[in-house]
Amino acid sequence: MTVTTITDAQLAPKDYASDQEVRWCPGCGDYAILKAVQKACAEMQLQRERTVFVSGIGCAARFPYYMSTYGFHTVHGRAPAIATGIKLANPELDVWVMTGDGDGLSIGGNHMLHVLRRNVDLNIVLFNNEIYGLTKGQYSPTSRRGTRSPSTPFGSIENPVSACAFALGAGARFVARSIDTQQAHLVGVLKRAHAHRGASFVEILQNCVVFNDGVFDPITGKEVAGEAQVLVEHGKPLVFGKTKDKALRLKPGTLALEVVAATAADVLVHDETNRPLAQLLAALEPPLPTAMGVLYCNPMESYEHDVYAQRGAVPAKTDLDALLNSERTWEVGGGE
Amino acid sequence: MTVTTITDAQLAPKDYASDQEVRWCPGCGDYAILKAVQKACAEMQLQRERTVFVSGIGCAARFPYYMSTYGFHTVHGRAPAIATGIKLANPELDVWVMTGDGDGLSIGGNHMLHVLRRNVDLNIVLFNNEIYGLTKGQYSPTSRRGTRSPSTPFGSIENPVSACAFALGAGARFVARSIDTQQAHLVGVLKRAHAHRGASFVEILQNCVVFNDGVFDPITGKEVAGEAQVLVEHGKPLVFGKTKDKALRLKPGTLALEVVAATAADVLVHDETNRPLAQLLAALEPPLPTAMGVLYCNPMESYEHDVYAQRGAVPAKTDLDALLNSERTWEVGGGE
Amino acid sequence: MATSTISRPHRETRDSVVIRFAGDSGDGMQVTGSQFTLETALAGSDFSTFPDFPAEIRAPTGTTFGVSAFQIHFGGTDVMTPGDAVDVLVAMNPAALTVELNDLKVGGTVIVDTAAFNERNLTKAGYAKNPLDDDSLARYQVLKFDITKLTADSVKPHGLSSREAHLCRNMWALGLLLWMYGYERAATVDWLKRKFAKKPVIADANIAALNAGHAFGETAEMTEHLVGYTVPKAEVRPGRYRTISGTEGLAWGLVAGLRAAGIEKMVFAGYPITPASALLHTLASLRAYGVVTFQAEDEIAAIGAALGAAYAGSLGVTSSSGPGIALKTEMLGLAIATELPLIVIDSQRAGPSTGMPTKAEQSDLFQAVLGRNADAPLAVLAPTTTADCFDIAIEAVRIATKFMTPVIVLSDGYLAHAAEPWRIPSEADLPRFPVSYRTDPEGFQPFLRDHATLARPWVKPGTPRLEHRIGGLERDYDSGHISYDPDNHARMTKARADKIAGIAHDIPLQAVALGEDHGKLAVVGWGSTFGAIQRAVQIARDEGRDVAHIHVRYLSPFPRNLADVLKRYDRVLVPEMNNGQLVKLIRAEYLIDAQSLPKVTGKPFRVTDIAQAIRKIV
Amino acid sequence: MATSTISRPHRETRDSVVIRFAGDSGDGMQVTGSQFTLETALAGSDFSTFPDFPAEIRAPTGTTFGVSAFQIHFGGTDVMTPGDAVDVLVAMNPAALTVELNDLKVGGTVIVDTAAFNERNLTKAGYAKNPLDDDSLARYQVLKFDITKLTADSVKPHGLSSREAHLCRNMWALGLLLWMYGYERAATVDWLKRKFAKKPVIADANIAALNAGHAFGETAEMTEHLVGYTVPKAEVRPGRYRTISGTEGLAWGLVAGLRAAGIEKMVFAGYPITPASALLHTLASLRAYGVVTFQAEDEIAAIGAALGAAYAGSLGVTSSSGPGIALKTEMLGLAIATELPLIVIDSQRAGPSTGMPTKAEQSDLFQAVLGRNADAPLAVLAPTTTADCFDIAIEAVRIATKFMTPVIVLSDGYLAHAAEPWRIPSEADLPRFPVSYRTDPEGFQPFLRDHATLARPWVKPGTPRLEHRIGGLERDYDSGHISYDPDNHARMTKARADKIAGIAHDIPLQAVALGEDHGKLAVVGWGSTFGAIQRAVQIARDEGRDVAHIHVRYLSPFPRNLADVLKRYDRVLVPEMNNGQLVKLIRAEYLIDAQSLPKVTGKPFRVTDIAQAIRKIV
Ligand SMILES: Cc1ncc(C[n+]2csc(CCOP(=O)(O)OP(=O)(O)O)c2C)c(N)n1
Ligand SMILES: Cc1ncc(C[n+]2csc(CCOP(=O)(O)OP(=O)(O)O)c2C)c(N)n1
Ligand code: SF4
Ligand code: SF4
Ligand SMILES: [Mg+2]
Ligand SMILES: [Mg+2]
Repeated sequence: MTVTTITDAQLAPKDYASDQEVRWCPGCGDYAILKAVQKACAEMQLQRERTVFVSGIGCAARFPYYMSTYGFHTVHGRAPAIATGIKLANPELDVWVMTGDGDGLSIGGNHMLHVLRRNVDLNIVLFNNEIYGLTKGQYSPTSRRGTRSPSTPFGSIENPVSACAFALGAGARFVARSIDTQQAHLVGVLKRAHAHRGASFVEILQNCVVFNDGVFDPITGKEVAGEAQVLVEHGKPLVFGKTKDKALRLKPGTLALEVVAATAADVLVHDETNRPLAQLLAALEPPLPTAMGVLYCNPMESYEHDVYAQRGAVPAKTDLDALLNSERTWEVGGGE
Repeated sequence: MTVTTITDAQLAPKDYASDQEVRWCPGCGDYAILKAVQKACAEMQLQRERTVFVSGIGCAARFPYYMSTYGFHTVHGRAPAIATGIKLANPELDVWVMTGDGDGLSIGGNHMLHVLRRNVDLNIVLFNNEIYGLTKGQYSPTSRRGTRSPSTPFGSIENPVSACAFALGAGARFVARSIDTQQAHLVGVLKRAHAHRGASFVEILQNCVVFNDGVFDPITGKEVAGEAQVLVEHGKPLVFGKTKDKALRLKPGTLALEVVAATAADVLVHDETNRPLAQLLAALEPPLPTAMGVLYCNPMESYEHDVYAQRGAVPAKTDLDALLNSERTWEVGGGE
Repeated sequence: MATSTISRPHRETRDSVVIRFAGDSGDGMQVTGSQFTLETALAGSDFSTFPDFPAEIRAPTGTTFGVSAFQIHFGGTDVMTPGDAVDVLVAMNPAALTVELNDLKVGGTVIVDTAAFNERNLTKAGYAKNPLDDDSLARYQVLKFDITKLTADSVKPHGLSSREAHLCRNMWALGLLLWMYGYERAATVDWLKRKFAKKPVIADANIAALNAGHAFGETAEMTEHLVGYTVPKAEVRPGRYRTISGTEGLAWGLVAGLRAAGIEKMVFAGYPITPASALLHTLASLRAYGVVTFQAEDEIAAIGAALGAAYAGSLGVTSSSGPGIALKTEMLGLAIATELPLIVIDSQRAGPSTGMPTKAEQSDLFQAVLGRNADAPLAVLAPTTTADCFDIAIEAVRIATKFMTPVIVLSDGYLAHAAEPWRIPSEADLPRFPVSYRTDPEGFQPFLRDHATLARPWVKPGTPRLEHRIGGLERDYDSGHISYDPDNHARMTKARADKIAGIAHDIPLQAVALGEDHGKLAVVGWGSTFGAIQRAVQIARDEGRDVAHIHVRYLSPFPRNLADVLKRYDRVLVPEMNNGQLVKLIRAEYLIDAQSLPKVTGKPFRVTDIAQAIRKIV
Repeated sequence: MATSTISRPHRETRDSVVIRFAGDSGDGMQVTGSQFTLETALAGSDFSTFPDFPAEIRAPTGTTFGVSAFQIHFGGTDVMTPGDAVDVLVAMNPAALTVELNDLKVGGTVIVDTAAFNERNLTKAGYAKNPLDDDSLARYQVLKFDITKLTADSVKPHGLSSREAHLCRNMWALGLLLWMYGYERAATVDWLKRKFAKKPVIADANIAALNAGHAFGETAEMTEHLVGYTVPKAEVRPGRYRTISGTEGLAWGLVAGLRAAGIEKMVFAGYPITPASALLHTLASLRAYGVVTFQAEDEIAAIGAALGAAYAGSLGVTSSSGPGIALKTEMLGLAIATELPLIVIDSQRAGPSTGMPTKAEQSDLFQAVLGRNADAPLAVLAPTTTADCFDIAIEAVRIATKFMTPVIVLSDGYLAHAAEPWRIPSEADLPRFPVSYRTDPEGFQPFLRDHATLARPWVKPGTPRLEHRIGGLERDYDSGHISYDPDNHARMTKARADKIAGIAHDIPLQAVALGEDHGKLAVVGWGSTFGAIQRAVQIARDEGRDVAHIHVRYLSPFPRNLADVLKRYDRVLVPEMNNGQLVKLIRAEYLIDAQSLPKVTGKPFRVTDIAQAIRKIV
């Protein structure tokens, strides 16, 4: 087993890597995500012994094995429940949930709903490659209609769920989106997620080179990215385009976003505390630009904080005898 | 077993009642819902033999036993999955899912998400009494913060999920809300839900007289109802108030609803095909009026319709031998 | 008051008596029963009680499915179950009479409130004509009193509404029954004062009714049927006693185990389900004792949270009933694979599927011992009485933490609600088995096994330099890393099996609960059937039959001497509240031709069921 | 071409041979193996194949965990398994050599592509120095060819890129091996033409490589090791044959069963999981045969949808592997309670928990037979070979619909991927067992049982005047309404048990697969171990040992004569790919001191494992 020696020196990204050989397919987007997480950990100087990566099952869920922190590779879809238990046992721990679109939104959708609703202080990172990678390429709940896969040889006919829209509907208080290949942006988003108390939900568009290669190219491709993405920042106007010449505004008197010149008067300024706006941004899809960054961030006390706050009220009792003798008791003397 | 005799005569509400004694607590809101459903059935003259009520477990889920149609009382939280199977087997059947806030949103949240996303043609009726009735009163995922219950003697500290917001986030294409005691309104909503092809999601605020009595009084109480509810109707202005003197409008330049005089110029007109508007309406809570009626209705082909449309492409094969002899075969003559 | 009871020389003596209080859900039969129980206890009698709530939440008044009953068996000796047949039935309305009459002994006493036998109630109960007017009750001693009126009169001075007055009927009945068995009322008077502290008038009225009922027995010119009895004190070990239900036993036992293990916190994660919810409710108010309760979104999340808590170094506990336990199956596999301590409490109920949720059964034994994918052994224990629930819970914590394994505790719907007197232990006398978390990085790997127990180390995340990864994929025996090596899998499979088998060396040898350690017949039981079997074997032995009682508390692994013990008898009979499960496990283990005595009615065994079966054999 | 092979008198004869093609995931070993298999079959030899994919989706090239292999055992007689030990190993790179060498017989032949044994590949494979240069392979016949160059030369005329040329190496190797065993190439040539119809150049290049490999064997001046062999034809029943995998067997069998039962539609609901997904994939393209496939959000939804479909009158089928089957436990209880026909196919894999997903095990037997809450009996079947998967699937449909019960079919990761020749039945010869849905309202109640089978009627919603309600709450035996009656529950529990037990009268008596119907030792197996046991027993019998092979296809209920059959042998040995499960069920049922021969390595039994165990006993 790795025995990582702690030095007073700063920890570098590589110090967050375990001694295990990484076993993703060559070229898989997961490598970039691993790199970004390790970079973010280093930039935040997370203590390895206080950090726990919890995952379900899937390619994405192999993640914990590659970190030099504590890690728990659990069962398919249930990581949020297990992570909740970890936080209830020890709120001091820094707990991350690494999941996939199948793990987190198919079999694990219910736990995702409730962990977000309860606002447990977890950093939830969903690797969305719009496919079931580990089981060799079946379509997932985020796959586009028409996706041909071993289980849909004639093309899927299901309407995909939008990870961010679902999270907002579930009551999430931090919802962000980024891309495996955009390291700087991704690292920034991960740090924001970590800084947020309560459940942070981060969707990462991740390329599965083997079973769904290039599915995000229309959004992430170097040449199109500028036009196809709007990078949202709190307090900044929603401008985009290679030359930042375009912007979004609220179509007057409606609830729809439309594209205008960046110079327009009523360009919408991003307010990450505005849930309806976040919902509009989450729903943006081509031909409109896809929204990247922190769509929504509106903190409140976390679930486990309130659990312990409520407990705090009660003084800890040390006397078991008092408990056992509570209510009516009676003495029996020696038998007659 | 009931053998209901079919007459050419019109079916009356009572013809949709089974011979089983109804076993809800005296005064339970479920009685009113049963009455409304039977009334709606009669007004639509549903064929009993073609109608199936499917439920999970809970007080609400006892519903099928009281109908003279086909009924399947299944296991806790899974009714949407079972109903999906029924529709896949026989799309001709008229299938209703009767569920509770625990059955449908706690243990059953994942199936609810996916049945809505897939848009299976079901009429889903969620009895929301904000409590677990059948198990004697524990708080549920829709219970308000602070709810004292056997499992939260010091008050719940969880953020409730909004049934309609969740459904919209899941991609539902028909979302409505009504109240057990407002018969006329409820019957109307149920008929709209039935008319909608694809998954229709109806939340009914239902009073549990034993474990959560009066929790909706601030919204449903006779004297306050007028001010506390806005009854939305497609194409009609969003007016409310005892004397219909108030209305909702979009706070200029924002994404928030605000109350103005019904006479105001820019009173918002309800457009049930507008998802962002539906999300705003679903999120309305006191002091603003609670939205009742069809919040969102935007039909598209149902899941099972597409399944069969896609199958239609393939001509049915009758020859099993052709299948078994497909691909490479070889003949073995008599042994040498 | 005490004097009054002694002043009646002609009281007959009864070794033990069975009373059932039955009435409408609104008639307060449960409190009546509990108060009678308390007075019984204070008088030094032994007792065993069982409540019978209606299946419906709140049925319409007067209906048969709205009947609520409370049965108490009390006396000086032989009180081991709530009793097979009822000596005295208190029926507050016609519905109660129809529903409960079957269980009344021929010649038994039935006390009715004549006022309640009116037209409306009779029809609701399905009586064509009033059974009090014809000879349909001829086989019983019927005591007809207008309890409604007698109560009303007694509370008149306090100026209650007739509705309020009506609610005092149960106290009048209680007073009468307390008189019949020569018990005190003091504790009940206290209780009423405390309960209605804010409404002294109501308190006084109830006390008045209580006293009136008692005085009625004392003074009313006697029908020959209204006789007073005395019940001898029980010979019990001196000490401080209280009433304990199985649910309380488990809750307090878990807390005691938590402290015995020196673990800071218990995370109890559950999802409501009958009859398991009661445990969640009880623990929810024990926060001050290090308990964190979590109502999860479903049973899978519940066991997941409990397992996460165990991973984090807390005591992880989850609880449910059959259908919910079934949902936990996959996660149990992960607990077995990752070898984390986890306690799963199953309050068994009648199935399959939803079955009869309010009825008890012992039919999850197969599921507990064998019901998982792959070779997935774990420990299974079953409490024998409500008091034993306390000890079993402690033992479950000990085994789970010492052997780093999930432990399933098989309780049931009967134990959950039954109650008995319990000699309160003092914490000082309880076992201690402090856990030691691994902190030393030297030579650490997460699956390094203790030579004696084969347990792996328990590490709290947060411990520096012990960072490691575990999961459900097979792990290398020596390094703990993921391994697909064929021989390693065989080795690990064997290690998991040997670890559980090894527990047999850490638990008591199987003892004989009653009778010789050899002979013609051994009646072998497990779980809540203890009292019924014990009593039946006692009766058979008194009849001179060569029979012994063996009760198995450890179902996986079995005590290491169980084979030897069983082989010393010619025949083995296994009564179970299922279709024959322990009997199969015994046959498979030991090739002993054990015979099954199944009972699958959703009701506990009656002593006579078992006694009859014994008589057929020896 | 045929001539060339016959023209060599000096070819030695081999009864049967085991070849393993091994290389990088990208080297096309699977197609190479399948094509060799096809030519083998066309030449009239018997065969048994097993692919061994890497656990990783796509490992880096040249790594040991990226090695993909395909094993074929072919010959005239005794081909019942893919073979214990390898006669000829084709290793396309160093990684393949290290990984696979262990299984090569001492003195066996290894054919390597010398060009692939370069610095980079050697280090990736963990070789300090090139094993071709030292004597580390001394115990084997090593044939070193620069296959890369020989292939390149052969395809040069077609002007391929060197990368494209490299991809033809497998065809060159195939050509050589086909020559070695005197097989044709025609079918492969056809296949290549069809496969690359759109890229004729590639097709021609591959054909050229194939021929070059063949010609190399034919003409190359011989090293004494490169010898040609002939393998006799197998004595098989005349008829039309094809290759069948267990997955195909199950898929086609389900379709055949659907038609035999005259049911209009099959709703197959699954959730992907290794190794069960293949069945979902295969059925997904059989829509034209009345199959509707549904990929659910999880395993619970999958069985829920299948059960809903069964309720609606279709054939409901779901499939998964251990962990997913565990999740279906609760819903199975509902299927049992509501007595609906449902088929659950479990492709068992190594556990507990995630375990070793790509490795086979037979360890879900306990879960299938006993792993549910409450008394919840159902039928359990297990196919013995890939061909038997077809018959078992049909039998599962028959039992499920005739007895209105869920049926669990226990396949495993080995059967799923293995392949054998199969004599194609014609639909006319298949059984017929049309179901009849209830339509007559006269005297209908949903739990009215057929006197013979105890099955309840199957009603399609949509049928006028049969509207009714069913569910998981206990139902009255006579009316079908909800019932909490104690005696009714006992009666229903017994009825459910009797119904399943009764199936024993509707299935074939247990036969002896090989040997006398009595004697010293019976080797009793179930499921995919058939071939290995059969062959081992055959060997032992050839050695004059008194041993027989009994293979149990019906695991719940057991065939009604199983006890009698087993009791006719002095000893019973039960080899299982688990830690001892069938052996326990047999002991519990029949009190026979059966002994366990467990194998829990995630790999199928080798014939010698079993033969050795037999020799130890007789
Ligand atoms: C209970 C259970 N069901 C199914 C599986 C099989 N399985 C493993 S991973 C997976 C889905 C993986 O998809 P995703 O979560 O998107 O992760 P990815 O591999 O794409 O990163 C499935 C179905 C399992 N391991 N356990
Ligand atoms: C698997 C399983 N878990 C738990 C239960 C217990 N249970 C029955 S109904 C119910 C919740 C009921 O609440 P809701 O769905 O809101 O229905 P209501 O009774 O309030 O109408 C629970 C937890 C069960 N029957 N099955
Ligand atoms: S299958 Fe796809 S997601 Fe999985 S490791 Fe390979 S490339 Fe990545
Ligand atoms: S418990 Fe509540 S919800 Fe259930 S029947 Fe009674 S009143 Fe209705
Ligand atoms: Mg994915
Ligand atoms: Mg509710």
